[in-house]
Amino acid sequence: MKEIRIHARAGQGAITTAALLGTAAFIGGKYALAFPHFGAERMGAPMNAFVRLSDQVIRLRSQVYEPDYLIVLDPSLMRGFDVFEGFRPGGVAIINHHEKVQCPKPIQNIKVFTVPGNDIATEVLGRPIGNTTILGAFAAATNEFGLESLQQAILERFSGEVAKKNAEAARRGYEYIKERCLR
Amino acid sequence: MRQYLEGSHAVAQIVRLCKAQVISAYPITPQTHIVESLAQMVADGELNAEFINVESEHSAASVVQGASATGVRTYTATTSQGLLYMIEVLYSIAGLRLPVILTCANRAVSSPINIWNDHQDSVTARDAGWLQFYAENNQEACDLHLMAYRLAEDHNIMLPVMVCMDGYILTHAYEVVDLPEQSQVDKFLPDFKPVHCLNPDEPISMGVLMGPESYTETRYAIHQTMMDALNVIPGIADEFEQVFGRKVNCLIEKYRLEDATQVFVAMGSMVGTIKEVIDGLREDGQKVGLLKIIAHRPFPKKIVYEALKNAREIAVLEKAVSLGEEGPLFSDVKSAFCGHGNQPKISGFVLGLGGRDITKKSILEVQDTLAGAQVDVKFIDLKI
Amino acid sequence: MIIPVTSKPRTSKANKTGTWRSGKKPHFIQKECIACRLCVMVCPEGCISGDKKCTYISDYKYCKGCGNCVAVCPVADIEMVKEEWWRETIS
Amino acid sequence: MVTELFSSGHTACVGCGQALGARLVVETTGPNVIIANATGCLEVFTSRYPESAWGVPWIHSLFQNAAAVASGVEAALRIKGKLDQVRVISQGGDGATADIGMASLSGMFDRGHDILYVCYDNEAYMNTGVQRSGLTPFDSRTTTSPAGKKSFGNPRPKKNIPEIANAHNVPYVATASVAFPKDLQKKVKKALSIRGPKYLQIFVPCPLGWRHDPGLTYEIAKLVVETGLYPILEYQDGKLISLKTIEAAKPVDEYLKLQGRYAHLFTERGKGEIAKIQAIADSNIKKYSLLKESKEVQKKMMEEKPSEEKIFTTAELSKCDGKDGRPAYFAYKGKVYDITGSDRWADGTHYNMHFAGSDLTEALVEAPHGDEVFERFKIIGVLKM
Repeated sequence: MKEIRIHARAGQGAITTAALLGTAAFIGGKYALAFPHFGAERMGAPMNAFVRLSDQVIRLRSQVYEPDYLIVLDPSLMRGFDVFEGFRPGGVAIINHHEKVQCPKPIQNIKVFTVPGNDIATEVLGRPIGNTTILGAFAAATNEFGLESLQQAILERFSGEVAKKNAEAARRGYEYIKERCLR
Repeated sequence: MRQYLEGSHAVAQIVRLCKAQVISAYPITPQTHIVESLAQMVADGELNAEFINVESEHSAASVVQGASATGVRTYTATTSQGLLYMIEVLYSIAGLRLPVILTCANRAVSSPINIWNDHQDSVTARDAGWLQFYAENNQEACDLHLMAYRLAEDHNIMLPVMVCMDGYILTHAYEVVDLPEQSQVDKFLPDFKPVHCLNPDEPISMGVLMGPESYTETRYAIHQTMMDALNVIPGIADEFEQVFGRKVNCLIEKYRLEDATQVFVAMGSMVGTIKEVIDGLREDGQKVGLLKIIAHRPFPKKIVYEALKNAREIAVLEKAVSLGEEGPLFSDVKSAFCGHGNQPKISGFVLGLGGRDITKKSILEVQDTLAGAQVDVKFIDLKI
Repeated sequence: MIIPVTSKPRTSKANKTGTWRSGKKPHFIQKECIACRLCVMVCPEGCISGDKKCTYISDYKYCKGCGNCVAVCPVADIEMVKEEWWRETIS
Repeated sequence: MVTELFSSGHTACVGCGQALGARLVVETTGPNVIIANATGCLEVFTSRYPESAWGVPWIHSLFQNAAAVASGVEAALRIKGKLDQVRVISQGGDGATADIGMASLSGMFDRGHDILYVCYDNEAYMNTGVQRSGLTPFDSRTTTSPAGKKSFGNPRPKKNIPEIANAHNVPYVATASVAFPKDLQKKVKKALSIRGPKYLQIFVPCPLGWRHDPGLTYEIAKLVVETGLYPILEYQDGKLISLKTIEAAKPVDEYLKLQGRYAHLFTERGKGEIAKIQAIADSNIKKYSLLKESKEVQKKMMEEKPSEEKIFTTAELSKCDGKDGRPAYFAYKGKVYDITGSDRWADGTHYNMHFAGSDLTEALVEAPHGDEVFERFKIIGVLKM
């Protein structure tokens, strides 16, 4: 079983991102449990969403304390918050930022990919919302599910132009990792 | 058909498939996604129902009381403060023998106000004459709603049913859920035929004044029906399996109990976490098992005893406590051993109140305490 | 044993909501200001202060960057500016 | 000075109108007040343990009983003989006031408690995620009155709580908007000067629920009044004593198009619905005679104006706008002042907000100064009613 923690602010679509990730894994043949850590959060306040992926039914209901994967949708969160808490050795982190980010703690053979999700999204969607781009990058960096599963999940969730553009944004995120980071 | 859905939306789909005709809704976190998706279905013409936006939970229960008394299938959902506010109407609905179905998206109770999960709300309503089922996951929540409608409208029962699912942990969790086809539900769930209802053709008076000479028997009748339900449920569960092709447990579920000496007893979503811990302990040779209670009312006392009688140490874990005594489930489980020899050690544990996370460590702390002297009320993960 | 369900007054100030800004903040030019105090009145956080003309400023520990002060200023003496949060310290 | 009665650091959404409204109210009441607050956004974003934004004694009731809890507070103060030093406020959102709390509100009015009830009207249940309430406007989209193939959103108009309050013979009833903060604070002061139950309903935009830009809170709170959709009224003992007039009613589209909750109306199908909303605005304008030059308004508010000096009609006054060498006059409470040549009125405009040739009676309420600044100007006539 793999555990994922998503960091964002309320209103930035962390739950939709978790649900899309879960749906993509489900389409790819896995079981997935995606759930928010809801507080009485107001728009703008920091919050988390969690996902568990596995080949069997997922029963563990607690929050994620030692994530295998990290997704940080809003880099400004990293100012007052240790997003890398409990990050497992060998883990993979995807940070939505246009500047290089280092993990401040010495954890063995982790990979930290920074992807300019918002910039790519502005090109493709016309708005700086990099969630689906980051999911594309996640797919490429972790191989938990294929790009096609993710795009199908996006097409099921959204409709019309928004769906097509987000699917394209996901592909761009996927390519960004494949070309830049994994060569 | 297997789908990947949020728990609230899965339950809303089941209510649509069961063709509820009058739905009353008053918003309260974390129940809102259920009534919101029902509202959208009605707005899009996918569900032919009257969707009533009431001004409070007291009225939410009152609206479904009126509609059910007029012979239509109803639905409402609430939690926490809303459930407590409508409790007098819940007693009235049971007394009138109206088959209303209510989802409780379990949440802590004020004061202080807390919007996260525990079971303090629904246990408060356990004496009201409603059947109460607790779901471990969203598949079970869906199946229990299907069973709820069938049981409530069965002329041998004719009692309202409350399906409890943990707020946020289940209502807001996206999981794989197998939703049935309309044809399957229509086969399993016949149209609602009321025993008595408000109808000018036969203008009866309902909920009349009954004095000392006749009131007691109405209570006896509800209690007797609850006991009968214990025998009716298994039969309907078999029918469920024939129609939907999978088992549904409505009373209890035994997990690795066969040779268990140490047994955990619990309700709701924490059961999943306990099963994970049990598998780990079994791997290093410990004889540990779990008894999941699904029906808290009627409480299946006999089969609980049969399931636990060989255990040496029993830990009852619950997300509620009757302040000034002990956990309500703990009291119920202990009572199952009355009149039987060689009592095992039974300890009561309270955890997960107000949404405090129940981790594997919490369960192991329960096991360590269980090894020691018997305790009635041990708060786990206490910060004092 | 009593655990009070109470909070002390004004303790919300411990919660620096300035970190909520994401990319823009109000900049008080302090040139045209006529001290009409409309900005003070419409700030949802109540974190703008000043007394004489051209002395009004927002407390960036709390300002969430909503921009209503910019909308209300009759002499356009406040403008929204991009905020590079890497360098900006929320002191 | 950073405010001490409602401090920063509360967790309201960016641009929250309700936070603004609550701050303006409590800054006016001052420290000697006890607040009973219903469940809702305001309660949640100001009182997350161990913090509180309140600088006054404050208690969270439950959802439906703020007015009843406040009645208890008032009774206790009354028996302790402290009711003239410590005032009582009961407050909640539109749902807490007009739906679930209606019974306890009516009870409080009926018993005549010395309590100011403040309703922050953001037109839906925002704390639970934008569900329909009794004050949700017609055709506005919420999650329990959604737009769909067969629906344009909320099918019912807003309940009229001010008139329900008047029907209880409440001595003071008023509506306000956070776009007119001085008017709002003037009404809070007036309410506290009166004994017995008082009702104040404040229009407070909600960027999250109405899906508008957080920077537009002030603008939207102004536009709703200028379109006639939210009459700003003031009653004493059931009689209308003041209202905010509208220069020329702006079409409702200007207000609606800024908000995502009305986006579904800006479609082919939706056009007819916008006309229905315009009709609501028009009926408000007619019913409360909100338009500036409608005669009844002038007469009702200015009867006692006899004078033998030069009489100016509105038309004559509007010519004296100080432009191209013309004299610069303005009217205030029926008197006409000569401000020609004043450096603050260069070519007839004052900080590009006010213009010579017009009646500034109402505008002065929002000004940062009182009418003492007019003393140095000569009164040269009277405005004809």
